[in-house]
Amino acid sequence: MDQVAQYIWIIPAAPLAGFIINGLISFSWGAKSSDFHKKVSTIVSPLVILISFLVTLAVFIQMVQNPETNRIFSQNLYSWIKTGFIEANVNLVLDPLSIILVLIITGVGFFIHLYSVGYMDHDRSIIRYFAYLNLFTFAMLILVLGDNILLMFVGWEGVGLCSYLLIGFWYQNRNYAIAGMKAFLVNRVGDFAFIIGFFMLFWGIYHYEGVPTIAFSALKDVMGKMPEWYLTIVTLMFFIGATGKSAQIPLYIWLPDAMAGPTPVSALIHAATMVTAGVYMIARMSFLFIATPMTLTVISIIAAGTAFFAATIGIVQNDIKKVLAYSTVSQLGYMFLGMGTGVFTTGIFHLMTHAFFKGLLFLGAGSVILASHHEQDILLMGGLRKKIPITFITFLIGTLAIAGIPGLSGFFSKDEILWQTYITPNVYIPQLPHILWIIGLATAGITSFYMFRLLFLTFFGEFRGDEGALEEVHESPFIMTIPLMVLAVLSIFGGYIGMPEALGGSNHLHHWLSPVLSMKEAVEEHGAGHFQEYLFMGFSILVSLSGAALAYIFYILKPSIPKSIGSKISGLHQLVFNKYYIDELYHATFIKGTLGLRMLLNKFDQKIIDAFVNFVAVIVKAVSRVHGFFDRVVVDGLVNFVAAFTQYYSSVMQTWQSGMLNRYLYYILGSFIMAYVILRII
Amino acid sequence: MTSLLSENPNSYLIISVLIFSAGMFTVLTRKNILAIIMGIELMLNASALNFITFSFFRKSTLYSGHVFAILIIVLAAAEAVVALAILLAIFQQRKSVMTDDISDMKG
Amino acid sequence: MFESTKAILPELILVITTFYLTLRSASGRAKRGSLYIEALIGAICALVCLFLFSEKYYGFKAFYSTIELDKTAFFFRMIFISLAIFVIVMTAKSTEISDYLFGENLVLVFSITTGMCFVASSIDLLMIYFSLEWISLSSYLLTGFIAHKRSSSEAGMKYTLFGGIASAVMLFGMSWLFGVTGTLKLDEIPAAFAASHSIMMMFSLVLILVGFAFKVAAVPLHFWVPDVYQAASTPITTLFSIGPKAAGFAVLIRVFYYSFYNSEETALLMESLKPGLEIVFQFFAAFTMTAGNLLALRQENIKRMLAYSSISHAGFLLMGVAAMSDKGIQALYFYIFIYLLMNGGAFFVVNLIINRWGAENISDYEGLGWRGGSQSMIAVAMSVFLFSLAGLPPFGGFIGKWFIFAAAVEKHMYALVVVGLVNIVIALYYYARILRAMYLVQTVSPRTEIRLKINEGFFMGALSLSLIYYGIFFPPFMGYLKTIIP
Amino acid sequence: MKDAIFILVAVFAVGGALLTAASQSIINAALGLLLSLISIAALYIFQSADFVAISQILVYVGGVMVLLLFSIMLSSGSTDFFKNNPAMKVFPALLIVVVFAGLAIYALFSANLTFYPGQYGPSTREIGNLFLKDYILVFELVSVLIVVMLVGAGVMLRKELVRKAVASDGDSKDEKENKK
Repeated sequence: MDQVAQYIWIIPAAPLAGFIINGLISFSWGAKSSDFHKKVSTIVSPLVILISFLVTLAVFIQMVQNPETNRIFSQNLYSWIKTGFIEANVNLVLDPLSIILVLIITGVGFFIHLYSVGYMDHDRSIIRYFAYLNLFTFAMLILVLGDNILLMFVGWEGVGLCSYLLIGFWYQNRNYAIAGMKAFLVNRVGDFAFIIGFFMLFWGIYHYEGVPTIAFSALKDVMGKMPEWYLTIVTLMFFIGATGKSAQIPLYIWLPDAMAGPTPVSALIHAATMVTAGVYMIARMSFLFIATPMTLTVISIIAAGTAFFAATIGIVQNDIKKVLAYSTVSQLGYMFLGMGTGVFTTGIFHLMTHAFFKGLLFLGAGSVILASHHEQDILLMGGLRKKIPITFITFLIGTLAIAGIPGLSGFFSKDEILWQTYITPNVYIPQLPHILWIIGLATAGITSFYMFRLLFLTFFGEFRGDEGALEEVHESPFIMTIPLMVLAVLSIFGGYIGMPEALGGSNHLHHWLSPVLSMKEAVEEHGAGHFQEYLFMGFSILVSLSGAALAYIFYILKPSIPKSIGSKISGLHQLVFNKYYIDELYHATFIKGTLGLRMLLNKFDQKIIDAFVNFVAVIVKAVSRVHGFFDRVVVDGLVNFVAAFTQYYSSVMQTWQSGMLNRYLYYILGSFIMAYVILRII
Repeated sequence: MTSLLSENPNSYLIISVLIFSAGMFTVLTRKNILAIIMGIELMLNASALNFITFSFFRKSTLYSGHVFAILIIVLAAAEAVVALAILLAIFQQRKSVMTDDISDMKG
Repeated sequence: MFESTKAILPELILVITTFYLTLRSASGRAKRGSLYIEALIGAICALVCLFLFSEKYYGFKAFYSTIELDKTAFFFRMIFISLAIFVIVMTAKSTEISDYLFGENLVLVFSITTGMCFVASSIDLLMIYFSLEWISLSSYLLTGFIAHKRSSSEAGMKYTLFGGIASAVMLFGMSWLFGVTGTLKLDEIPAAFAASHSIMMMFSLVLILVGFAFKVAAVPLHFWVPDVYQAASTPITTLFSIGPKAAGFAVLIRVFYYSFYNSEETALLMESLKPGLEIVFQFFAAFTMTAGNLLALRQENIKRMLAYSSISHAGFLLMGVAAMSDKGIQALYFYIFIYLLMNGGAFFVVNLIINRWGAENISDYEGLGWRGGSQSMIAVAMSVFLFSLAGLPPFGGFIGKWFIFAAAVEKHMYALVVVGLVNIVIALYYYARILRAMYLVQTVSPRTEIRLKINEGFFMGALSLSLIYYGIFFPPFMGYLKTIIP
Repeated sequence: MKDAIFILVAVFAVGGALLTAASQSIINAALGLLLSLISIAALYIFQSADFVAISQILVYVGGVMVLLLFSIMLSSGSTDFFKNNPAMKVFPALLIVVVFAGLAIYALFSANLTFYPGQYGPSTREIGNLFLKDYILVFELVSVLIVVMLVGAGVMLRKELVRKAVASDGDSKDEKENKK
């Protein structure tokens, strides 16, 4: 074991410490906190993330130097639950898979923390904000580092909680609070499936393999005897859990609403890290998923559907953050499409590049919003590029990356997914790969279109807002632009570690991950075989460029076209603009149905203790006036009878406690005789 | 076993039981706290008598019973001191030493 | 001899501090603050010595086999001395203890702590009786010596008489036990058993049990508890609610479980007594937890309510004894430790409120959670303590109850388990009453704002966090407790 | 002869105890206790426990009894000496006591303990040995206990301290509450 593994505990511990510090400050002083407190908070929070990042980096360097067989570092902190039957350790593991995630979480997370310092500068509750953000980082790290499903679930729930807290951060606004609630409830559906999957898996392992364990490292070795049908159900359950957290059909609806939170939160949680937890979970349990082609097929279909579906909604959104939110849903669909092929590295690769460019885009959007004084409607923007040049350039880079323009990170990862989708045969539906590929390709075009639409509407053309508002637009402070620049650089070059061999790269990422992931052998071409790959690349480049060109025509050259098209197909436009009425559909079915329940829950929340007290009181106390009319109590039923009895007994006991010493003394000697008699009789 | 009562351990043990019972009766019935303290003294003495009797008749060389008896005497004295001190405090406050009058706290 | 003296170094330090404080307070010039610091130093020294030097003496029978300093004794001594430190901290600013009594109060706290330490390590009937009596006498004084307070002397008197009678009964039992076995040493007593003496034996055991049951405040020997807890100053109540009770359990387990029940030599005799003893303990446990809870239901005074709640906790502890198995005893030890944390914490908060507001009724806690600042923190900490006392996860109290129930289930004591479960529900009710007062009543009557001092905040935080810690990370501690059972 | 004295002593011991238990006057009860204690000392002498007997006389009769009598004098005040020791319901107490005594005596006789004839001789040396060897810890600690008890009991009765204490927080809530 390498020396450096001893320090793994610091990685989650530092954010936790940050949370505790901020939490205590926020809790003790709250609204009364002074500038000094604020300063402490703004220094501590990014600092702890930086510490985590540096430790991770140290481990990473060590890991790179080690031979391929010795790249798993684990640290057993604590034996958590230990019964004869099940053992769960708090065991932190850094292997080639988790370290990528940790680097993203802490690295991107650090810059987002830094950005937040500027973005949230004037917010009253900045300390609470940082407390939540640190707690989130901690939970996310636990999710990623945990070596068993239970620990992962702790992190899984933890990030859900933080997401809920942060979406509803400005809870004074009722809609925002409701958005938080919505996210929470929708996630609960997924979590429920996750728990079922977990229990089923555990039972199955115990039943079929006879080795009760929940540690990933151990699971991997014992799997084998479990029948495929059972495993399919288990993995499907886990996938449903993933759809909740990673916003796939049908549980994606919370993510667009989650934009109610502060923009850096959207960047960190709802773009770069938390929503990818589902992808990570599938990669972590790749040994289960690879054995169930059925599940993989389901994943592919749902993923492609999500990608396409969300992208179409993205075309007509006018809120800058909503566009990015639907784009996130769409990109997550891409990741799952990659996972569905069974070549899990593709999904992870896209996860990584997406974290860079989507983080960048969100932060850029935040910068735009801040610059234009909390205006989010892109129809009221325009021509901002001269006013906020740094934001513009970085945003442009992000757009190019996500649109799949060659040379930037998004191109490589997206292309890899499309290529693997095409060449991976499907055992159930032979044509499926081709269909999926076409959908993916179309999605790429749409993505390019709506992203450039966003870019053009925001930064080019004439300013469409109130007069004089343009004058007040100003570039964000340094502390916010630095993260933008760093992420822009990453968005450009981040893709090169996964460059396919066809382009002269060597796909480092694939080699890096393949020892820890169980997956289908990626089809690797040699020499002549590359032709087809080049062809497909050409297709996607073409599609991307045409999407961009279309956006250029629509929004720069002839801005009247969109309107006329919109009016011609107004029905379709309305349909898409209203997000296919999915929310309304859910509202009419699930929400209406559960609304009553939710109201109940709300009430329960408010009065939880009261209700509880009353409940017990009803049982125990309702009958305090029973003394005189014992009869009625008997009629009232058994429960009341018992309650009356309790109460009566209580008062009898109280009369015994008379304060009279002599009476007490009887009990000493009486108790002796009682005990003796019992002992003699038995 | 000799015929002499004074050399029969059972006579001592029965005396002890009787004294203990008398002490018990005292603490159960008397309202005067001083009387209750006396009852406790009787009960303690009965136990001490048991110790002496057993160490005399069971194993004559065993003197730990004597040590115990002396300890009982000492601790009984200490307890009496404490009890009487508190009693006097009560008397100063309430001008009474009857259990009826020190029953403020109940329920 | 010298070895023996070294082995009881912590107790020696306590005794020396006792004398030192006696002289200091007798001189009449000592300042409250300096006395407090000196006492604290003495107690901390004792604790440090305990941790540093006791490992060497595990299994050492000091002073001609009158005391044995085994791991169990270490565990209990650790609890008692920590408790003493805790209590000293609480007395520091207590308004219930006037400056004139402060020195003597500390003397008595040290005295009772020494007594409790000896109780936990005694293996000789004489030593057991002596140290139990030491605890009792000190407690009588601690209860009754606030001479100007009517309730104090009343409770002190009742306590004295009640305790005197209980110890007289126990003593009578001990005299007979001595007569039957001819020895005072606990480890020789089993060998001296003979089946023919079993009636007399049983008689004496039950009498001794009465004495121990008085110490642990088992029903029907609990009548002194509410009065004493209410009348004594709150720090002393904290001491009483944990210390003598734990000492009682230490000696109860040592005599009834380690010496008699578990000894191979008594196997034959115990074969006939075992079921009976178990039943007796079961009855004690069931009555104790039920009566304590029922009586707590209607209390308005929070100290009195906590007094009754401590009775019901004694019932749960007795359930661990009733199981008469290593697991039960282990769970009991865990519970005692957790009880130190949670009950100490609850009384810490009560003490705080009494000192700042002079208020000790449940209604005085109304709206505490909504006052903001330190007061909200107090309310949160109090909630943690109450939740733990009620036995809700994820706090230590839950784990304690869980293991005790597990031990009882293992011994097929289902009736007792059902009684215990019913009692948990009843207990929830009165703990929730305080929570309701703190959080659901938002009408805040005007009171001075409480500002926590840094050490107070630290104490409360540490207690609540450790309750959560032991509620989640209990296995290592349970593992340790397994090793202390001989 | 020996038996005659023994019977006399035994009657005094039990009779004194009964007087304590049954007397309506607290003074008579105290005298009964005194009688019983002295007789018990005599019973000790019958069993060759001279040292214990002397301790009994010195500590009990000389110390505790005097304390008790003083307390009686202090507390009785003007009340009627012959009616100042009232009793509660006698019958249940009698029942408990009789059951207890019956059980105890039954247990005694069914126990079949083997007794040895006692050996007479001075016990002081043996007790001294025990106290300084086996029970030295108790011996030393008793002194600590007694000091603490004296301090505690003393502080309660130090008048000026009590007065000061009352003055400093005399109108404490507790007082008021109890007056209600």
